[in-house]
Amino acid sequence: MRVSVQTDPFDLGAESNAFAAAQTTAGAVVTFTGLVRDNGGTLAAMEIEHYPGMTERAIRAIMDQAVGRWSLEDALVIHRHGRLTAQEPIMMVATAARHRADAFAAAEFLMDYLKSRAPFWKKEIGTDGAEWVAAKAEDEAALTRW
Amino acid sequence: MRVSVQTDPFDLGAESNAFAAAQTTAGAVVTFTGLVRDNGGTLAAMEIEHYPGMTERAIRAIMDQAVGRWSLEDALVIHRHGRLTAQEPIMMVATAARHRADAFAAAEFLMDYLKSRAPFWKKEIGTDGAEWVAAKAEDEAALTRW
Amino acid sequence: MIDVLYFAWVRERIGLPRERLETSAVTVAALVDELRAREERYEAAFADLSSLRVALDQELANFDAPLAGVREVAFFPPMTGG
Amino acid sequence: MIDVLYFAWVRERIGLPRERLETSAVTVAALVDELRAREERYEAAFADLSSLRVALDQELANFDAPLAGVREVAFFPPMTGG
Repeated sequence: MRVSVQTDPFDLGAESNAFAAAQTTAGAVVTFTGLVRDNGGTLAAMEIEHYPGMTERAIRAIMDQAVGRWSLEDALVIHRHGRLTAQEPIMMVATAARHRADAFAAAEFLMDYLKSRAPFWKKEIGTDGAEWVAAKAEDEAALTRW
Repeated sequence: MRVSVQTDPFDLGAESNAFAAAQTTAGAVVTFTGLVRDNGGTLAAMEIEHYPGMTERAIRAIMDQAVGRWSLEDALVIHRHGRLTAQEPIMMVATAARHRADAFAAAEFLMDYLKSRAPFWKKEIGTDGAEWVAAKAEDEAALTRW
Repeated sequence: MIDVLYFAWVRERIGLPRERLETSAVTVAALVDELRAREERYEAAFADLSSLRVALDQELANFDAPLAGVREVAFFPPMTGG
Repeated sequence: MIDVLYFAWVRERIGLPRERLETSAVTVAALVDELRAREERYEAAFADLSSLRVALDQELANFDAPLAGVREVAFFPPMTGG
């Protein structure tokens, strides 16, 4: 189970292939990739700040929870920080399980927790000013289903 | 929205990258990949039969349903037939949406329907004989949640 | 004339992937009865309808569906794709 | 002595990413009260505690948590990762 918190871009395809190729007992691989979304063409860049000491341990704690709840063969989290531009991949999650229900549920769980419990903060740099992205009530609410 | 029913292997990484790169308005990309699972090392090969005239139209009908139910920017289904060996990718689904909940739900829906409503049949060629894979009651039951 | 297709173990039991038939059956169920009456291998393939599915002109259908206007009937076990 | 870290708009409002403080506060809430009393920029950052989160030694905590033994306190808005 690999966690990478990095400024460099990652190659979704290469990561997906390496993750799938490493599996020997899994029948199902799910990936989620978050892309920088440009709402209406006004985004110049997105800046992602994080809490270096805490980030990786918070992500590992979330992964440990997922492993405890579902029958997983493997999991991967890559999350970038720093400056990104529109449509760049921000982060990805991959899960591998014998059966698809576990792989899907664990990937959704990881995403819901990464959204609201891993110490990252997004700032949208627009053509007319910068603004911190506000946490959404629905993201906090999403945690209650687990 | 692309559907490909093919005997050739596909490159999960290349397909994932091309799918993600084609998105201009999506913030979330989900992929599911099914791998040939070898239960206990007795699998020599898996043979997948399909119904050539019906397969692609059945998959397109399932995709149309997904597009009607969720806010999707794009979707992709690749499904192989013919002879495969252990841990080879059988098929993949990709979905792109503005928000992750739509991308996840549509990918799970596509998988549930592909499992039980697209005309493919799997035969496991074991070291001691061949057997058609039986449909699981839980796969049929999975459809009732949608 | 109607094309009848068989897949997976239905194909294996009957011993051929497709055939062209003359039939006066008005429903799928009636066609199944005609087939079962032909030979033992058909009887073996159609012994348990609950383990079979049918498609009419490449759309899933029920066994009580009418055959009027249908050109292609396919019989197969429940699908196991994905 | 305790390390106090600020992230995102909390950092921007206070104008620095971290500082080292002498405090006699026994809870996070008491530390926040000390900080708010210092200067207007702290008052601005801590005006609405419901829009803030706190971590003690890199684990999420509550504002009524004790500070005994804690070496690092971090204040930040709700996370927006993923």
